[in-house]
Amino acid sequence: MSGRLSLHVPEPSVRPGGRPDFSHVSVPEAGEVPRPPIDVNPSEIRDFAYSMIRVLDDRGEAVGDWAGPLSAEELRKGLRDMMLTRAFDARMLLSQRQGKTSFYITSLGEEAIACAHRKALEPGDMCFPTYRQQGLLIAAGWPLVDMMCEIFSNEKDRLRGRQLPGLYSSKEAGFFTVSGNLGTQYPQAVGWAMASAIMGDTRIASGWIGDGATAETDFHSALVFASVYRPPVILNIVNNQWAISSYQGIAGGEAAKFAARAHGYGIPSLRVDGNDYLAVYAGSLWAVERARANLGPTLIEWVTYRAGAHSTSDDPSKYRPKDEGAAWPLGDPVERLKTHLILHGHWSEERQKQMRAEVDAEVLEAAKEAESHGTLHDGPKPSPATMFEDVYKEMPRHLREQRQQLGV
Amino acid sequence: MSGRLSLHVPEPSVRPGGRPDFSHVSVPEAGEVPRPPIDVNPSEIRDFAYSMIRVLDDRGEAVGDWAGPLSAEELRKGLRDMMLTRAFDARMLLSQRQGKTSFYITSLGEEAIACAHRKALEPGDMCFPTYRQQGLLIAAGWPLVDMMCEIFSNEKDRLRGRQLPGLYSSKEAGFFTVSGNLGTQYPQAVGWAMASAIMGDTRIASGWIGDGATAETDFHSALVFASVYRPPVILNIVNNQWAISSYQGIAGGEAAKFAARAHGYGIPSLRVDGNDYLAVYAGSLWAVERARANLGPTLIEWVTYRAGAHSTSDDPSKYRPKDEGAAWPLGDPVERLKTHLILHGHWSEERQKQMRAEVDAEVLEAAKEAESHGTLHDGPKPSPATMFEDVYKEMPRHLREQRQQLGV
Amino acid sequence: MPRLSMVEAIRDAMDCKMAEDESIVVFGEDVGYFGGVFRCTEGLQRKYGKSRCFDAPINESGIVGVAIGMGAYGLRPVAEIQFADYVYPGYDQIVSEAARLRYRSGGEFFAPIVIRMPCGGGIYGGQTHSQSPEALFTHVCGLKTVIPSNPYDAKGLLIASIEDDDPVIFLEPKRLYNGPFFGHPDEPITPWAKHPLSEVPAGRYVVPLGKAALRREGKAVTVVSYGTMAHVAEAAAEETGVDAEIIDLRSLIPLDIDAIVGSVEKTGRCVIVHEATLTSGFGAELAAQVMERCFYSLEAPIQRVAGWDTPYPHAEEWDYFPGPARVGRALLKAMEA
Amino acid sequence: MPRLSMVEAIRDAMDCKMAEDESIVVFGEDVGYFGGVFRCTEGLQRKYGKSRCFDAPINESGIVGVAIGMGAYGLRPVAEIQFADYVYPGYDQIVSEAARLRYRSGGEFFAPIVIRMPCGGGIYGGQTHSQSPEALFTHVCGLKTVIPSNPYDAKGLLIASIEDDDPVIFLEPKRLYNGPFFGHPDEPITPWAKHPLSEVPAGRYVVPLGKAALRREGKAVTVVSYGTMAHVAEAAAEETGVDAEIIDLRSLIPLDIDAIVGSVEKTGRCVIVHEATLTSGFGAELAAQVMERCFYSLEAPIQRVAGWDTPYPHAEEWDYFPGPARVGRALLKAMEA
Ligand SMILES: Cc1ncc(C[n+]2csc(CCOP(=O)(O)OP(=O)(O)O)c2C)c(N)n1
Ligand SMILES: Cc1ncc(C[n+]2csc(CCOP(=O)(O)OP(=O)(O)O)c2C)c(N)n1
Ligand SMILES: [Mg+2]
Ligand SMILES: [Mg+2]
Repeated sequence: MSGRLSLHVPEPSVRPGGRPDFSHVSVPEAGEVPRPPIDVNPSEIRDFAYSMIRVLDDRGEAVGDWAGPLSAEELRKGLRDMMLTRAFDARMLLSQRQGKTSFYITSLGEEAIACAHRKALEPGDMCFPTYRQQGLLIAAGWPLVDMMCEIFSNEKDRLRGRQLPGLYSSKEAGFFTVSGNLGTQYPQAVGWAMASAIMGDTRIASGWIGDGATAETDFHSALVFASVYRPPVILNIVNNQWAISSYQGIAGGEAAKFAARAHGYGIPSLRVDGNDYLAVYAGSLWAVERARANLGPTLIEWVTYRAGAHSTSDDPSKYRPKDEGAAWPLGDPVERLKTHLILHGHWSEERQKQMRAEVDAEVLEAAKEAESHGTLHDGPKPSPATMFEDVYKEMPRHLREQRQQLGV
Repeated sequence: MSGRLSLHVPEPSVRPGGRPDFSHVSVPEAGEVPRPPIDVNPSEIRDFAYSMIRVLDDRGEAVGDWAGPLSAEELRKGLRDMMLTRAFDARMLLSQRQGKTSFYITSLGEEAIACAHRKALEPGDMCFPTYRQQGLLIAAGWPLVDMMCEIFSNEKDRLRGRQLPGLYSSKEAGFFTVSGNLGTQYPQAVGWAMASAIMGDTRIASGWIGDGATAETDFHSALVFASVYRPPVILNIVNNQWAISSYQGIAGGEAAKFAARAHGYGIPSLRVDGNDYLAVYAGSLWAVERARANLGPTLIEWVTYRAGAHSTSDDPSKYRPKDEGAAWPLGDPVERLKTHLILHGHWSEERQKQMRAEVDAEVLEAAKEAESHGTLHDGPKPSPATMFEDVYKEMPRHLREQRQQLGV
Repeated sequence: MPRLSMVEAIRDAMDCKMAEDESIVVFGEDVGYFGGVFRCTEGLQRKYGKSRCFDAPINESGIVGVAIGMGAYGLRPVAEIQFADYVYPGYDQIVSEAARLRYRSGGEFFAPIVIRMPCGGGIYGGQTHSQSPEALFTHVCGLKTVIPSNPYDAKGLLIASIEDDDPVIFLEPKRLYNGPFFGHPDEPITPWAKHPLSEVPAGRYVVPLGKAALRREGKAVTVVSYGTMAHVAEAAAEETGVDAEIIDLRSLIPLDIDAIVGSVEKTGRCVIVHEATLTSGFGAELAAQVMERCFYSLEAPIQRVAGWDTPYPHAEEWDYFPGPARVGRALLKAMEA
Repeated sequence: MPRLSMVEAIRDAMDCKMAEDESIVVFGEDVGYFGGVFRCTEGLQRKYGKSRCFDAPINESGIVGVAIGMGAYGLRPVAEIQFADYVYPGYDQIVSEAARLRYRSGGEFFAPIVIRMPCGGGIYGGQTHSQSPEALFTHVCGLKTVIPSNPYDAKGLLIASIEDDDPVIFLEPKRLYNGPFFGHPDEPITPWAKHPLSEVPAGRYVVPLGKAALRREGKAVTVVSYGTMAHVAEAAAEETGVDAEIIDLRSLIPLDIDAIVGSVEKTGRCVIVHEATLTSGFGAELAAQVMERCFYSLEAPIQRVAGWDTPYPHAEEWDYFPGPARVGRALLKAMEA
């Protein structure tokens, strides 16, 4: 008989007051991981889950098999998408502070993932995003004003003030209605992709989940169904190191890489530098091609860092060092792409400054227009009568009675 | 753009009318897989999930690292446990056909798993079984009469006729109350083990699930919590190739081995010949030692074949060839252990016949006694008044009122 | 007209819709090759192929989750949960997602799905093969909840449910699958063929959601019931001789409140019967609405007859089941006051 | 006597029990180092160590599942679900397991667990941070369901729940965490310190489950309510001048039916108020029971005031919330008849 048992409770390497420490995050050289053919046997790339696909090296050079065919023009567009997303977030954060809405969630530091992924998709494909994938909409060119009207819950909000700020829906943009419940959309993405396969269509689905939410049971459901029916779906895990106050170790990230979850389901998986626009695009495209070629699902762990607070209701200085973000070894996605472009003479600090001003102005103008349609506590709002609509396709009698009772 | 998509729906290699075919089940030589130290790094034994731990070779010889230290005496006891379980099942199946109970589930062909596993546990440990682990109780020497009274829902049924036949509960025997809901007990086993660790106890838990039920979301919950807190728990998967009419491919077993599910959680896993009493004991013991030494969870896939119907409500000839069981490459656990004992001169066909008669008589006698306390439609039964008990610790007023209304 | 059992009628509904609309897919545990543990999907895979009728992994939450995704794509999935007792793992997907999709997306996305599941006791299924969880769905706005009591309604309601653009919980009283049941377990089972409501027209027809059926006219007391209990109520009326008017709701949400109010205003008395546990059962909602709307017509307290507030036991099945004797006592009590 | 907010009172209950009983463990999403998104577990990990207060993976079904296992082992886990809106993934473990363990094992195993969760709206939380799912638990036999409305009760009820050997669903109206709320969102928030029920004794005391509290004596009409609505009902009575007797149930199961019946027999009128959606809400059960038990005392139809049968909207929060104006109208209507 051995000694007594004890409970292991994982703990991040450092807490407020301590020195940021990412020594546990091993960062392989860019270009190290080969690019296999899309019909590779998943069992042959199991080691990918323990490495990391990176294209941009420390100098900003694009190296290795995954260095893709994007033109300077396309990369500048990518840079702009990320900057616009960042500016949008900054403005909406401010609007929340000003009381124009109740709540906001930024994607600071994670812009490359949504923006570059979106670029790899085609019109007609469908994303099942979490609340932190606004970059998908922005990179798709969806009107900022429309997004802001949702955030302000104003009279032009297509969701009629019903949803929390940032839980957009745009069928047209291939952006499935965001749920406030974590994980639920993951099996839905699989089901949507199954439907596409059943109908002999060519469209594919892309599901999204955070590191923390991989612990949810829906994560398993999605992988089981994806494993069995091999539908054309990409299962994205955004590992930004933190849930709210709990770090990825509380979701199992200390014991294994999230990318390795796929192995038990025979699903090929990639682990990718999520702060590297080129790597994100290349990894996404590989998965998109697989899906489109009827080769089935791919799981991708995007390694990144949530540089901001979880949401406007959160104060991260309570549970992690304030300067942890600066120590994050994969750097900032905007800076890295900028450096790459400058290195190749396709960009300059000057033009960067200019673009910054441009996107700020674009956001400001959009905000003005959106605000003219009302903000949460000010100006025009959706009519309370609409509250009873869309519960069912046709309003049943009991809801008509309740609407009458409300007197609207 | 590639061609059109299509849905992959896995299909067993053969259906009724076809020739049984297990060519997809690769059976490594006995003794091939080494026995690692219990504190092995899980990443070093990932290949175990793709092989199979086997001790008894084709001749019945015990070979390799996992060949254990069981004495002839212990092995004869093991043989008897399995034979008693089989005789018990046969009798209860008959009782169901005779209308003495509503329903029964046998464990035909899978007796080695529960019987040998039980032997590796200590008093105080707790199993969280499915409905097909009666061998755990029988190998623990739990009275057959008590089990039968539950099956007959008679006046001596400690569960007061409330549960389906075979859904036993015995705290004393370390056998957690069986749920009719698949998978639910798997995270409970993890929680029980966490409690043992929290209290600095030495007891361990053993959770059970079928191949089909690994698809349930509770499977993931159990693995996530086991991965994070490293409690002393063994997570058993009994892969008997079939759920009800759906084969293991519908649970994801075509795409990957169930044992590999553990890898994504950093949990070490074994894949073991479940029809080999010695291998089951050795694999169980390894996991027990790990757990007891505070090294955390182990997942074990037991490879076996459900030789009987799913339950008395099922007719397997509707969905698989009648003679599939005979073609199962891992043979029959009773036969294999018998052959081993005979090979070493510890047993004979004669004594086997004698033991067979002995266990039949033991079962028959128990059945007679149990039947004297009533069967489902005949003789003494639990009082309907007990129906209102145990909903809560103390009967609340509304249940007292309802009991009065029933007039009992 | 062909005579069908309830199983056959349910199968016929799916068959008939699958033939005319390729967006209908049917799946669930054991529903493919095998045809379902109650045989409701027998032959559909052979007829429509493996991509339109297939086995699902044992994961109810996944079954509902992928059905929602398929529905959002534009299909009309009909998913089977093997027993209503096993729907709870899928409850989150039903409540938080299927029921909310249309609302939260301002109508952009919705889930035109049907979730079929056998419910109710009477087959010695014990606590995990006997439950009647309808009230857990009627409390959730955005869902429709349907329970047929006979082959004719089963087919017509299932077709209506499949054609409906909202998510429908379709509860099938398993004790009625192969014959009507009047609550006397000792009587021999009569097949549906002898019952007039087993006459099921070929081809498509609908029984609209939200329309109750009058099963028996009467002047003395109104019995509101559904599923198996509609038959048990009939037996109770016959056996007590109480001149009861029996309403079979068929769909709980939407609710045919007019039919109920009309009858109670006539009879002045009301007994509500269901198999589910009493407390917070759908009978509570019915009682509350009858009280609110018929207060001045009521001559006696509304009686509720329901399953006891215990799990459904195995051996004590018939002590648990609210059979004709208990319903009969309630009828008499309603008449006394 | 110390004055505590509801958050502090809840924390104090756990603190006080953890200090005296080492079998009590507290866990949930963000409850460990951080102390919970509403701060209810702040400081407990520091005080009792990481094995007794810790963060859980984001998996509500796992949280409940492991709590059941711990309970079966002999611990008394107090698990937090971050918002009641997120309890559904854990619903199967609650309904099929926690609630059934004792019954199905003939009393051998049981789950002495408390599942705490913030419920209700009023903080612009939208449809996934505002729900009141109590009726989904009151329908499930084997569970107890508790909802405090003030710091004193919160502590005493939570201690009683922790000491209880049955599984308890403990709903905490989040709008009351940091101050009472009378349904007037435009009025400045008053802290609990000004409210008499913020006087919370130090150390252990219990408020027994199954005992309602009389919040206001009155002769004209009985208001049955709980949680936030107990305060709103008080406001409505003050504002309309109706001489209402206000009952705060505190625990729904077990239910203090005597308190309700006693009052309704006195007043002859009854208004039931809750924030949850109307249809099949717990108000239906209350209405049914009042009707059954007080039929001959009732002078007017029972009124139910509840959340509309829609998801809880974000911007239209105050059109949705059953505030004092709506409750007041119901009081007047009950008096009219
Ligand atoms: C089912 C459910 N449980 C809990 C929550 C509360 N919650 C919202 S966000 C969050 C953390 C999610 O972390 P992660 O998945 O890593 O995503 P991230 O916020 O980092 O993008 C939690 C616990 C929820 N929304 N849904
Ligand atoms: C939650 C739940 N869903 C469905 C069922 C119905 N059911 C009972 S046994 C079974 C098959 C289980 O197969 P497996 O897990 O392989 O175990 P085995 O019967 O082979 O031992 C099914 C689908 C159930 N009991 N619980
Ligand atoms: Mg995260
Ligand atoms: Mg199996």
